[in-house]
Parts: sequence; C-alpha cells; structure tokens
Amino acid sequence: MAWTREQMAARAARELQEGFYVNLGIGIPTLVANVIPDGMTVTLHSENGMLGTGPFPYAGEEDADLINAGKQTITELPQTSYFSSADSFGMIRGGHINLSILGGMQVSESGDLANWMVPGKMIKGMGGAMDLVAGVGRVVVVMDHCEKSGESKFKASCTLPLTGKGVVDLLVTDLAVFEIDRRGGGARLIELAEGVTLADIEAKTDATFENCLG
Amino acid sequence: MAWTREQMAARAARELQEGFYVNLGIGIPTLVANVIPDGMTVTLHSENGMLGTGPFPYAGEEDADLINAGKQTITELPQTSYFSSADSFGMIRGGHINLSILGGMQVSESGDLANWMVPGKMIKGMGGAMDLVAGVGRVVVVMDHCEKSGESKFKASCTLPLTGKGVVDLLVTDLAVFEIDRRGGGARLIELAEGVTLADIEAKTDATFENCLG
Amino acid sequence: MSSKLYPDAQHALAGLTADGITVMSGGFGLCGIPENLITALRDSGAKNLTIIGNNVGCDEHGMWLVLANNQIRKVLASYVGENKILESRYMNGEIEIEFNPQGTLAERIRAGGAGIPAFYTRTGYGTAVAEGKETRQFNGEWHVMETGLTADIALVKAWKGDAVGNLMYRKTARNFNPMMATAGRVTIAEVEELVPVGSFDPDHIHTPGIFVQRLFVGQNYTKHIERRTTRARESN
Amino acid sequence: MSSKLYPDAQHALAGLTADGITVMSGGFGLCGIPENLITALRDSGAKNLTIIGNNVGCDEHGMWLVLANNQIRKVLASYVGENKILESRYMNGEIEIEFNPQGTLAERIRAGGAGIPAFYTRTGYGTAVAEGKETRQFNGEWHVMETGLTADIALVKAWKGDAVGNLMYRKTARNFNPMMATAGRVTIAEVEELVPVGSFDPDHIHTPGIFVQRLFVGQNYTKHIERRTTRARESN
Repeated sequence: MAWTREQMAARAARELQEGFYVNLGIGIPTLVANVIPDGMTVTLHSENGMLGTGPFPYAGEEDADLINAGKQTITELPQTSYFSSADSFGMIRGGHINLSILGGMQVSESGDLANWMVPGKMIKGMGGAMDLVAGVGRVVVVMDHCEKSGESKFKASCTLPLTGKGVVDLLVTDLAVFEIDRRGGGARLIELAEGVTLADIEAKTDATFENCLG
Repeated sequence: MAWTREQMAARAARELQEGFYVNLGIGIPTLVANVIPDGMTVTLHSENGMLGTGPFPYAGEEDADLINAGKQTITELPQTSYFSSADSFGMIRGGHINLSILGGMQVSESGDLANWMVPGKMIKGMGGAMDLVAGVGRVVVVMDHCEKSGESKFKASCTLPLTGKGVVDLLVTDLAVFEIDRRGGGARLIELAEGVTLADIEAKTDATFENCLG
Repeated sequence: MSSKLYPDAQHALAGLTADGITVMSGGFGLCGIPENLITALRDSGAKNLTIIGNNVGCDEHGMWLVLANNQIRKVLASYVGENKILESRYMNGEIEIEFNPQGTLAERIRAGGAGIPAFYTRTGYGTAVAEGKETRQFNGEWHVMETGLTADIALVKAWKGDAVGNLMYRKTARNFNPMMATAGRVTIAEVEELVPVGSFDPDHIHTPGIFVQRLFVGQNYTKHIERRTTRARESN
Repeated sequence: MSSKLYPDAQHALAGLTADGITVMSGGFGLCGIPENLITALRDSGAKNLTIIGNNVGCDEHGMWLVLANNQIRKVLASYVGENKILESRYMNGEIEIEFNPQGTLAERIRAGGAGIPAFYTRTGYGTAVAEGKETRQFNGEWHVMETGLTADIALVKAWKGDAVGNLMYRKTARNFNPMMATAGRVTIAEVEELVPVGSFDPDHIHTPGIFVQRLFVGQNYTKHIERRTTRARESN
C-alpha cells in the first residue's frame, strides 16, 4: 500500500548516474548507499570534509578521526580525499556535487523545503542542509507523504520555517513521486507506489500538482 | 652624499623584527634578504605560494618548479611550506604578513603609492603590489628621492596612477627616511643619509613634512 | 629565536583569556576538537564568552565543559543537538545562539582570515537566516550578504606540528581547524605529535606556520566517538 | 565506469574548444603552466578567446604561442611583461587586457569555483582598478566589490594525478592551478605522472577528483626558466 523506507531509498537511487558525486543526508537518504546499482561508480561526499566515503568499519577498527556528517564512524576507499569544511562547502556551493538526497519535514509545490526547525521546539540547527539545497545541482527530498496526524507534508506552501526557497527538484514519498519545477512551473505527479491510487494521492496531498502518470 | 642601494636596503632591514613574516619586492627590497641581522629569525614570503624562501640554488641545481615572485630560481628551507595563490594572498589580505618592503615610483605625503604604471608607456600590470599594500600591516617603500631629471618622487600628491591610497608607513630614499601617518597625520622626516643636510631635503622634496630629526 | 612552543595548554593560553572574548574552536562534533585547550579554557574561568564553532560539544564532552561551567554567553554554530544544558539554557533565554548554515559558517571564518569583510552566497536566501541581511541578485539569482568572522583566540587541533607552527591534520579531523587557524588574532594549536622542523614535505603542510602563534603537544586524548557504527565481519 | 583518462592533450581538448570561449590557464610566469594543453589549444585554432591567467606567457613560451597565433581577443591577468607581441597588440588596441591585482584575480577564481558571486576587498581601493566598481565601507575601511570568475574550460598542470582526477602539485608550480581546477565548467588536467588510484595519502591530495573532468599524462616538458639565478658554491 505504501513504500517502505528501503523502497523509498531504492526509488531515490534511480536518480543516480554513472560518475555522479552525491551527498546523502541523514535518515532514509543514508540507505541509498546500500542500493547503488552494481557497476555504477558513484562517489559519496560527506560535508565534514571527505570525498569517497566507505562502509562502516569492522568492530574494533573504528577511527575517531574518520566520521561522516552524521558523526558515524566510517572507512575510506582507495579514491578518498580529505579537505577542510570551507573547501567542502566550496564543492557544494560551487555546484560540483551532482545530487543531494535529503529528508524533509515539508515540501511545497514550488519546491520550497522545510526540514530544520519547528517553532516552539528546540532548534538544533540547520547544519549543512541550507548549503546543500542552495548549491547542489539537483535536490531530491525523501519523506513520508503525511504526518502521523494524517496532515499532508507536501503542501501548497510550507508552514514551517524554510531551509530553502525553490530548491527541490524531485520529491519521493512513501506514496508517490513528484517532479517540481524550481522556476515556478509547478509540481507533476510521475509515479505511484504499488497499490496506491491517484485518488489516494489527491485525498492526502495539500499541494496542487499536475497528473503526469504514464 | 647619498645612500647606495645596499645602504638603503640596510636601512629598510632595520624595520625587521624577530619572528616577522616579510614580503620583499623586486629591486632594492630584494637586497634586504642579504642583510637580515644575525640571529634574527625572519621568514620570507613569496606571493606565488611559498613561505620560507631560501637562497639561489647552486649552478646545476635550479628547479623550474621552484621560483620566487620575481621568477628567479630559489631554494627551500627546512621550515618551507607551499600553498596556492589564493591561500598566499589570503595571508597578505588577512594581515598575516608583518612587513612588506617594496619599490616605488612616487609616494605622497599622505602615504599614497604609485609604482605600477606610467600613462602612455606599456602597462605591464600591478602583479601583487596592490594586494600587498592593501593587506600588509606595515608597508615600507624604498626608492630614489628624485627622478634622474631631478624631480622629487616624494610628492604632495602622486601624479601617476595609484597602487594604493594611504598605504605607506615608512619611506626610505637614498637621502632620508620619512615616517608617514596613513590616517592623514602627515609625514615626518626622521633620518638623513650621511652628508645630506636638511636644506638638501627641503630643496629636493615636493611633499610637505615635519622635521623630526633627533 | 622567539619560540612558539609551550609546555601545555594552560601555559599556551596564559594571558590570552579574559571575560567577554570571542573564541573559535575547531572540530566537527567531537572529531578534531582541541580537547586540552577546551579544558584549559574551562579552568581559566573566563566568563561571557562568545564561542564560534560548528557545534558546542555534546553532553559531557568538548565545549560542553565550558558551557556547563557557565562561561558562555553566545554561540555561533550550525548544529547544537545532543547537548541538554545548551537546550535548556537556550530555551530559557540564558544563552544566545546565532545559527549559521554550516557552509556559510565555514566561509565566514575563511573570509575573516583572508581579509574579506563580506561575500554573497545563495545559501539561506528566503529563510530566517537572511532576515536583517542584505540580499541581492547576481546572474539572476538572489543571494545573501554574509560577513567575515575573526576571533580573539582560535583554538585548533592538529595531528602533527613543528616548532615554526606548520600543521597537518588527519582525515576528517581537519574540518574547521584550518580556517580557524587563519582567523584568530592569536591562534593556539595543540598537536598529537611534535615533529622536527624540516620533517614535513613542504607540499603536504595544511596550515603554514604563519598562522600559528602558540603550539603545544596535547595529552590524554579521549577522542570520544559520538556514534560508533560498525559492520559485521564477513564469515569465511 | 566512465573514464576521465585521455591519451593526450589533443584528445583531452576534443569537443571543448570553440571560437569565443573563456579559458583559464594555470601557472605563474612559466612555472606550472599546462604546456601540452597550451599547444593543443593553439592547434585547435579557436579564435577570439578570453584568457584568464596570471600572465600570458613570455616571448616564445607558454600562452604566447596562442597569442602569436592570433587567437586571443581579451586577457584577464595581473602581469603581462616580457611579452613583446602582447605589448604591441595592446598598445595598438588589437587586444583587450583587464588588469587584476594578483590576489584579487586568485580570489575571484576561488570565488567562482566556490559559488561566491561577489566579495569585498581593500585591494585596489582608490586606484584605477576600482573604477566602475561598487565601493563600500566595512569596519571603517573602504573596500571594492569584486566578482567571481568561471571559465568554459580550465587548463591545469599538476605533478601527479590518478584516474579519478585527484591531483598533487609540486612546490611553487601549484600557484593558480588549484583554484582554476574548481572554476572550469570543464577542467582538464595534465600531469607529469599518473599514479594508481589509492597510492595518494588522502590527506595529501591538493585537488580532489571531483573538480577534474579530463586528465592525461603530458609529454616533453620544457619547463623553461625565465630567470636562472644561482649562487657560487662555497670553496672548501
């Protein structure tokens, strides 16, 4: 009836292309690393200063000087390079990262993204999310379609404070996939999760979208 | 009657202090490297991307990948580091170089410097001179007091296009030494070359200066 | 020759701390933080500090020690999770936090060290981060003006250093340290290993000695890991 | 896997040159210039080029080859001495030169590569360089606004490189190359030595492979020295 986290990650992974440099956010986007197609070379960027992040280390081989942006211990690969945070965000801001896949709290039909704070709750900070959505060429957001309350997270306009304005190119939810035109051309429904109907989406979506299902 | 080039360099060298990072321009300033006081640690910066420039190499040991900003072959020292041009001028612009000693065509009593172009003649470019005078904490200019024509090069205001406005702290000529207040406090004559009189300076100087000879 | 070498963190900080100063401190999470200098900063007792860093430690670790000792008035950071004292003080209005996007923070520090008073970035346009800041179009896109940052002292952690202050960092422990080294009016570096001058390949040096005014060999590194993630060893 | 490796300069430039494009080319004087790519650019015959580089070669060497072949319309540089053809063409108005202070040029390229459309610098305030540019006070000092630079192609010379595009430079041959590598829409690197992926210590890499789209091993380097200065060997 709806995609699992793994299925959402797998759908997001279909946005990968040979030779891409990719930044994966925390949560479901992290799972994309596990489903990179065989034979495809994709280099993962970690904004704390690393290109070419490898898998988690074997127990006992953790290195406190080698973590990803989620502060998890990781390993390096033969092609790995390290650099400063300024150089790392130079890559991001300069448009050198091909694809950013990150989580969201709300996405609007014009591509606004809110994913860093909820008024009244503790603000932890935006980390690198604002830089990623402002700098990376293509931004894919992966999030549940609705709040637990049932409220649509894909909205006419975001009610939460924004992470970026007009920055989302593709939205993958547990129910469907939408293309969004950052330049104001609106949102287009392009895929449904198995067993989900257009009527389901219409009922559960606050945003206006064009139906472009094959 | 007037200082030689070597004596001018020696006078400029008296501005060096222990631990200083120093950039030396082309011409007379280059000679300062030969008269660094014994026992004083001074690190020479070359704006093409090197800290800790060493002496010229022995014949046969020249390395085309190792030159100074004057494009002369040089050597490295144990403390040497290399970096990019952006990082090198970050050092300059960020105020990390303690002292810049460079040549001049004209200096004004308010500390303006002209040393990069003469209208009507071929313009070769300012190289790093504008960055040096704008960024370095203390700027010393070493130049002849007069043109060959006898015209004073220390002027009420520069007639040549400027390299920097209000940027010179000390002027060493072949006849005298002047302190200049970048903040508009005027110029002060503080030393005479041996055999030079105040009357000589007054006769040969276009700039207004206060006589502060001991 | 005047020496940059100090016996320990306390001596290296001596004379540099005072109430109300601004302190940059390197690290991403607890990775690459100047552990010895943070402890010495706590022991200095200096109050009303402004701390510039990507994070402010996490519970019981890193800059949390200075926070828990009531020495911090204001923080510039990109992320402050996993830090209960900071949460409660912030929610109670006892501490000011200026949230900066991580890349903007890194670039502001880099700019401060490189003599760039301000620059423009797309990051944060149309968000709370841009409020009160100049915005402007370049190439048809809106940008936000951000200013350079410097600090009274910058506390930096490197892997290896030499007596003239040349530094090398290790893996992702590099992070904010190189820019902060350039942006302190006085930069103090702690290193795990002091190497003889001349033992670095000069092409490998990350921070040239010009940026480092004081240096010492740190001790008793805990290098606490926030999220120890491992994988199972494949069976043969 | 798509490969970044090309057999030589001509193949590496194929499809990238066209009349009127903007080309960045690394080097300081003749030190660290992409000799093979410059020759291939000349052989491409592309006209009306805009060249961004600290210099434009010197008589008979470097970018002078492209200049002498009448391919250059405009130059952005900090110093163009020792180049008689350029002198005469400039004085005759046949070529446009935009003089940039060296540090401003370096920073503009760094900014272009890092997505910074504009920044402020004290450099050039009150001089011809500031004419027509916005000026503004920060911290009581006047500054000039300068814009970021990018190029259609960036030609970069490194010492060693690997198949994923990681590069290391050697000594002062580094100069403008690392920033230019970040600022080309397509960056082509020539290296003296191709090393296996994994042979670099990842802490030593100067230019991460993300910035390099094409790479080849250069041949027949002349590395002409402009000012051969030596000292006498001390007698025993």
